[in-house]
Amino acid sequence: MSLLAVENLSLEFRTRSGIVRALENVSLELPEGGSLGLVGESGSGKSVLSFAILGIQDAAARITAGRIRFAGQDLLANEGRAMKALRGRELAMIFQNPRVALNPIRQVGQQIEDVLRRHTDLRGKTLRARAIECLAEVRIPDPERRYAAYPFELSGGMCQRVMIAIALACRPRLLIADEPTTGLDVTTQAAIMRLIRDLGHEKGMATLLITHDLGLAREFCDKLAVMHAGHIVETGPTEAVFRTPAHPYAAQLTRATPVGQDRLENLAAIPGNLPDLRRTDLPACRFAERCERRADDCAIPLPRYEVGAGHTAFCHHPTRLEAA
Amino acid sequence: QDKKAETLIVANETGPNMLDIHGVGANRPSYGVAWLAYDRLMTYGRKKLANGVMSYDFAKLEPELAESWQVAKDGMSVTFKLRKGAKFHDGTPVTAKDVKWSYDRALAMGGFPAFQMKAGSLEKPEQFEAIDDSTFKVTFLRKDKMTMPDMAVPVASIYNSALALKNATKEDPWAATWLKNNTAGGGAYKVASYKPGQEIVYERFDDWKSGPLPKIKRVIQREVPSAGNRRALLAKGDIDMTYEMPPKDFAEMSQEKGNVKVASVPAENSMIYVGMNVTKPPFDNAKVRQAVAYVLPYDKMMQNAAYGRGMPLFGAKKPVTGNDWPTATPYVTDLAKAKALMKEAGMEAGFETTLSFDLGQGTVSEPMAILAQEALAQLNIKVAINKVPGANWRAALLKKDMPMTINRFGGWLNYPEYFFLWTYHGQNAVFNTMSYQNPAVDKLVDAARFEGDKKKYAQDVKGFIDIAYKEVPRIPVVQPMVDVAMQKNVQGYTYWFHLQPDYRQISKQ
Amino acid sequence: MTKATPTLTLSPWPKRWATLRYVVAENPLSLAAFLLFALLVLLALVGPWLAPFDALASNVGAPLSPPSGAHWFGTDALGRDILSRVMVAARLDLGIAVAAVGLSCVLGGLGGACAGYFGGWTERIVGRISDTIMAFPLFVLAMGIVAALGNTVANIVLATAIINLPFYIRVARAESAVLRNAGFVEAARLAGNSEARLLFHHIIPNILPPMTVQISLNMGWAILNAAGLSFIGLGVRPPAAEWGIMVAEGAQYIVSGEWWIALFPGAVLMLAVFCFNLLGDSLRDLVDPRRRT
Amino acid sequence: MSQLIEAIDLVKHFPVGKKLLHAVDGLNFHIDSGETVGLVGESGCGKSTLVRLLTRTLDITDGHIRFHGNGIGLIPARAMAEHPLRREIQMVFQDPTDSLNPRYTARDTIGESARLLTETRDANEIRRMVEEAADHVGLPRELLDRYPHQLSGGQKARVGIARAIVVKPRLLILDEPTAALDVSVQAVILQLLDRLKREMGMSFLFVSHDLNVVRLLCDRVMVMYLGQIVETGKAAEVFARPLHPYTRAMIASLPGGLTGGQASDADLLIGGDPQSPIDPDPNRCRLLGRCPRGTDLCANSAPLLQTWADGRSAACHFVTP
Amino acid sequence: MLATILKRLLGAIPNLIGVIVVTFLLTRALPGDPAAFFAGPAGTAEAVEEIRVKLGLNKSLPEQFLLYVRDLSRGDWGNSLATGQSVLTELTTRLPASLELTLCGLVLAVVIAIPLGILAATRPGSWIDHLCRGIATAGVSLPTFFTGLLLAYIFYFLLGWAPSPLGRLDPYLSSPPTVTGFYLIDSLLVGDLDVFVGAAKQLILPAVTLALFVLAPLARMTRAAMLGVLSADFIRTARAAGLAPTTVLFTYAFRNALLPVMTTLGMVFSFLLGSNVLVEKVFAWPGIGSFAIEALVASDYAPVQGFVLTMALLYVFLNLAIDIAYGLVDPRMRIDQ
Ligand SMILES: Nc1ncnc2c1ncn2[C@@H]1O[C@H](COP(=O)(O)OP(=O)(O)OP(=O)(O)O)[C@@H](O)[C@H]1O
Ligand SMILES: Nc1ncnc2c1ncn2[C@@H]1O[C@H](COP(=O)(O)OP(=O)(O)OP(=O)(O)O)[C@@H](O)[C@H]1O
Ligand SMILES: [Mg+2]
Ligand SMILES: [Mg+2]
Repeated sequence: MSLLAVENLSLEFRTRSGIVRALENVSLELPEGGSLGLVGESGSGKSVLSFAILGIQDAAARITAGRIRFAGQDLLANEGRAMKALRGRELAMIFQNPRVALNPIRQVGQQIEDVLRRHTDLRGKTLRARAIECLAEVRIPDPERRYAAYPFELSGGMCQRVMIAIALACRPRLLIADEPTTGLDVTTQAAIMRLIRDLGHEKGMATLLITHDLGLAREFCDKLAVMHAGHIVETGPTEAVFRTPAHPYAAQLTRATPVGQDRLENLAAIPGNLPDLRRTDLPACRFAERCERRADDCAIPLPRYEVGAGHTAFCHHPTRLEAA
Repeated sequence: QDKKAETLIVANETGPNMLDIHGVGANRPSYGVAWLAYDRLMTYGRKKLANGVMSYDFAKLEPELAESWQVAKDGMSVTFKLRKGAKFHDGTPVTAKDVKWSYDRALAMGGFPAFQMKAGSLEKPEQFEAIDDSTFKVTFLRKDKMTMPDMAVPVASIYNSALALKNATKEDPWAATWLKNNTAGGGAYKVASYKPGQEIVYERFDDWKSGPLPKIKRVIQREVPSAGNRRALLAKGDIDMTYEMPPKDFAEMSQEKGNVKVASVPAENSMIYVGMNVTKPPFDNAKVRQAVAYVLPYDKMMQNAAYGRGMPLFGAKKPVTGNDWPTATPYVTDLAKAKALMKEAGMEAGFETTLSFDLGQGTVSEPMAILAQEALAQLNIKVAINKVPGANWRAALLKKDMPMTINRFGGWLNYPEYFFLWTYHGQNAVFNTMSYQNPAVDKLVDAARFEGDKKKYAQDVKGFIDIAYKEVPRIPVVQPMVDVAMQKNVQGYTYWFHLQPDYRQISKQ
Repeated sequence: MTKATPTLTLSPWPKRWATLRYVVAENPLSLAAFLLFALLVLLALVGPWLAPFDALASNVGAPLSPPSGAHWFGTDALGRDILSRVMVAARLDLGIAVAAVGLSCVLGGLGGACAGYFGGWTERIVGRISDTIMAFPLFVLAMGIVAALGNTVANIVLATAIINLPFYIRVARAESAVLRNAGFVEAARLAGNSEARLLFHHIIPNILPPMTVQISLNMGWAILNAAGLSFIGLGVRPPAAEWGIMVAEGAQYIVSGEWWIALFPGAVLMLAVFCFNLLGDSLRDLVDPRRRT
Repeated sequence: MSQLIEAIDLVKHFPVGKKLLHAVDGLNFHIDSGETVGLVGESGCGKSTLVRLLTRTLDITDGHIRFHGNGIGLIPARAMAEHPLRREIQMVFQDPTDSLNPRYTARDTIGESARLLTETRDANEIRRMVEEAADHVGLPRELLDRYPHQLSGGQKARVGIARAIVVKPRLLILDEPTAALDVSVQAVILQLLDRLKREMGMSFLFVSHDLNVVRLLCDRVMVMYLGQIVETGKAAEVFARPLHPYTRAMIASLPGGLTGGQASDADLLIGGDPQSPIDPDPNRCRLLGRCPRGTDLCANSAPLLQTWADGRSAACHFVTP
Repeated sequence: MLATILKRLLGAIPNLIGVIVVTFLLTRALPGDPAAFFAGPAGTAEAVEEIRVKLGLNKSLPEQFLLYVRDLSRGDWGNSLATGQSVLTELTTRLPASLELTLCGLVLAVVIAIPLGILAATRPGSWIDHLCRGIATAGVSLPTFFTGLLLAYIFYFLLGWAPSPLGRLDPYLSSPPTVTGFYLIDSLLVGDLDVFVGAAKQLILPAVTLALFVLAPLARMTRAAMLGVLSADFIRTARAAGLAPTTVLFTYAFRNALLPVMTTLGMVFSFLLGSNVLVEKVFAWPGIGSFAIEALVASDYAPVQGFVLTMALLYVFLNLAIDIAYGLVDPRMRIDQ
């Protein structure tokens, strides 16, 4: 059984200028201890999805359909009470741009303690000891001293480690990492990613990695989900998706990434922009208007296309068809 | 309850700025301090006016610190016998030495006190002589009818010289600094606490011998600048007494059937007037001045500025007699006459000028100014209105460069020649705001000052009033009222020429 | 990815109309403010012609008459029609506010922009000036200036402008210090812009939006300031109609029951200030991209 | 190829309190005409500072910059705007949104550069130049009258490039031109740059975090670490056989490596944070502490940049060609 | 720490000098003539001239300025013409009254505005938000003197709820012995509850008047700061970590929002000090504000100069206090860094 299962989730934002259909019919599955990469260009709904899983979406957001199950529990039931109980303890999240994602005027140790105090019975000295332990766990040198540091006194990489320490303080079963390394140096990035991976392995923790760096996803995730304009257009084992992308968007995305290319000319660009999600006349396939394989039937609900074992795409005209 | 009956709470726009009336820059409310905390040798008698209000009686001098006095046969000196057992607040007996010291001080401090003394021909220390502890003699310089009355005004207060000298220094032989914030008197009230700009609290001096012991034991006099608030306080019964309100408020309060009553007396020797500076053309032309006098909307000013609180000083039907003062001018609002006069003066085309007034007097002067402005426009005179902040008014007057002013002036000593000396005389004192100079007037005024003969005196007075009203450098408009509003249960209010309240006669029921 | 827009983009008008519509729709108070503003401007333009009576003419026959069919707002102590005076005063009041705010905006904006952009001694001097003004109790400074120079309209404007100066300097300095490091300034420098050109073509146009907010807030303040000066007798000269002076004059009649003398000018004054404040708020929403969704 | 621009012992220090921050610390390099040089390095190592020195918007502390043999290092930054050489060095900025004046239309932006940097004052001529540049960068002419917020990220990037090339500079510096762009448009811009490079014969200095992009676009790379160049060489060679430990660590850190597939040797990775750039010890290797090979030698003498016959150079005690 | 405070204070000296020079020039430009004032109602032109010489007013401006500065440096702030009192004593006896009133107004405003602002920020766009904004803006839209008169009229005259606007204390009560000069504190020190209650009652109306005036900037700033902080990334982190909503709102959001609010607080305080001159006049409050107005209108140099200097000093200390407080809240701003 999977640890996290998102089933046909739809979410919209009510704004003055119209309803933004940010997620539509999104389904995901993540097994215990597994790692899933969620990729897609900016604005495709990756963050919104992860916020919805944690129940920290904007006040303007409404979940209009679907379910989120975590370890068998329905997170959305009882106005998300289940989710509130699990958040921070079983489910944890780290964000992009660690410097601003930490409270700038609170010592990092205290920020960890806040979480521990909320979710555990630890108090006083033991609480502090545990907080320092958390810092040590994420390989922060000299954790006793760093306990009293403020975020601005730490480098970006260090801040990200503190974030991870906060997220992992209560040994969650699922870690959602929303672009955890954007803005960090390649060397730091590698160190952080290895840390996440190693801790994940050690603690049997599942990871949902959100990124638009396909290289990163490819290296760290067993499974991949490609998002476009609030839809998941393709999911499957990482290598399968990379080698044989079926959805034209997934295919173009892999080709747009310089990783592994040896000539600039081979790089592909994806024409056009994400459609305006406020539109009421969005075609069933939201990629249709940018797609070179577009046909009339793209306007009708999408078929689920099984590319291979656990590899699915949602498209009327998957690339694979022709190759076959 | 008793405490309330024996406590009087007064709210005023401003309070005393120092406790020493001789001090440089002492303001009007500080005259009140002198009046209560100090005694004088003599005081004026009291009389009931026709409207039932008590007033001082200018014609009668009564003993205060002096038990009795004797004017010498030749009329050139007076000898006072001091009251036995009279004490200052600190218990020291009052002696003639104190009196001499006080009078010397009034002269020595210069400025206003010295000037006031001089008005009564009290000019030299040699005039004052302490014969023994209880006998004091004043030698006269000349026969001046103002000499005796002048010794009953606040400036002639008697100081505790021993106490004052204890606090004097070499640089400050008259203890001016110390006396600013402390009293050394023996008056009916002691100053219990004094916070400049906030309040002054008086307590009765139970050992006071110079008159009947006052009923009120404690007086709290607070500063409440907002007239509206003071009216509200009075209406709500939170204060017992207030004065210096806009005439409109007094007019209304005197009509109201509440717990408030108003005592009003026309201010003696006092008028509100429009002055024109005769050194500023075209006001150097009497025709123009007369034209202005004929165009002012007197009735409107009376109604809408003074709210009827005062005696009109215009539209006299009868000629000036010289026996009463202030007296009305013959002018009335007559546009045709005014226009004709302007034409005669060759000023048909009109001119531009500025009309200034003291902001502190704004409640009356401002509507007057606006009405005057409107009326003068009929003669093509364009008037700009200039409000001068209260404290600058004196300086502005002193410069004598304002072409047109609205002002009020009152003299303490109730004689017309005293008034004219200040306001029309060629010595060009500050209050001669018109810079008016006329040798004929000067001669008549000087003659009237020392004139013994009643008839001749009246002739002199009529003479200078007639000239002044014909040449009309200042246009009298109204003789203002002195109004005081108080709770109905407050009794015994007396009008004094210095306009300050005298709590000694007041009681609460 | 990075959504690093500078905090103060002013989009050009076509787009701004849309945002304006949005802000107004989102906030009913803003709509009221915009309407009120239009009304005030109209009043300032044509008030003297619309007024039913001569605002300066006394009518001693009907002093202190309460609101009636003839005199909607009643009359004052000299029988002048308060409605007319209130209407006529709009021009003077708005005039004072506009002139004062305009003056301080231009001077403060320029000074602040130079300070923020050039830094160094320019910044020190401008900063000192602004700090020194701020160290004064502002209202008292205004009083002092008017008392010293005389209570003419020009001096009231000058005094109000001076006490407003630090606010503009502050805004302009902060904004241009941010803009100094903005990419487009560096880019413009590479495009051959001299320092002066950079300042006038690239920095100043972009600090205008936050200044607009300040302007709107200060307009209200300027009116209040003039009213305060009137209260202590340093306002415009009589018989000119000005809201503050009418309130100050009317204040003495409140207790005696002639409430209308102070109330109506007071209400209009309050509405005007209210309007400017709300407008400032709305403009802030309009200008601050964070509030745009 | 002739040297277009040359930096000699270039130094830039920023005062930080009483101390000095060595942002650029003695750089020697050159860029030839028509050459594309990539500059990579960690965040804060001084790349942008170097760029600002080269574009002469920042006064240098010490050293020389020669452009075509003319010393331009001493021209004060404030006076550079009027200098005839201004147009020869142009730049494309990292964030296309931030680098466009929100109140200028695309035409204004491009035209301003054309008008101020060329003698041309003729409006028609400028119009022609602007449109030509727009054509060059593939910006549809109908977009020229739009404001930045009405343009997409890719379009804004094109405006930024058009502004730089409208005056036909000889050196174009690009400071992470695609870092703020989405993957979907990044490729187009890269290809556009590649095309411009060939068509216009300009020299490029290409600053980037993304080694993959540098590898694809550049002839030569320079690797910076804490204000100093630690390695240079032909792009292909450097990526194939990095010499300096830092370069090696960087390449090893790349997710998916350079060629795809799994990451390379984990032993090469370095951890920790760089030293402070404030008053660094001149006799100490700046990588010490993070370098897997650090020895006493590194603590006592800073390695110099050595150059070898094949045009490669590196600054490490333990590197031999 | 001490050294930095000292440095900050030294840094304020040029501003103080600026203030002194400007005030000096301004007061000399005032139209009044102290010599004429001293000469009294009967002063002749000669007498005035004599006094002018005595007061040193015939000297050139620079000379007068040097004399003034010399006196200042000796701690002699001159004498008030109008009250004849030493300016320094006047100011020191009156300052507590003003400060007590201003602080009460400020506390009142803070107590109302900050919750209001937080409330509005947690529900942006809701009717509560609009209401808060409406109330706060209405408060700042009335001239303070008018608000004061209106409040006095309604609550004292019509309703009789408030005590009489007669200054700091009911006339029948006597003021507590001066320790701090704050009646509220002094009365408690001697344990006189009657006086405490009396003083508190007198404070209500003027304090409300002041508070109303600064409600808007405070509420507005709180709201904006809270909105800004609530949308910050670290709040999302806190929420994702499952922290209690109250912890998020207060420990995380509010403490961060406090920083801009504190700056506003400083500005508002100095603003209040300046604008309570009118309120003091309305409520017969014996503070330095009403003193300054009288003096200014009277062209009374010394008190005006003394008042402005006091305010400038207060302003300097206020800013220092805010900087220190800022450092306490925000580690990035620690004053010794
Ligand atoms: N509060 C909101 N109100 C309205 N629309 C929103 C809101 N938050 C997000 N959206 C919209 O939802 C869509 C998805 O946004 P999301 O932040 O999830 O994208 P993303 O894939 O995480 O992009 P990025 O890579 O830039 O982080 C976008 O179109 C965005 O405009
Ligand atoms: N104006 C300045 N004053 C002080 N220090 C500065 C200044 N500009 C840059 N620095 C410092 O100089 C060093 C180099 O900065 P620079 O911006 O050149 O780095 P970079 O390599 O471009 O980094 P990134 O990859 O993050 O853009 C940094 O430590 C930076 O903090
Ligand atoms: Mg995102
Ligand atoms: Mg950089």
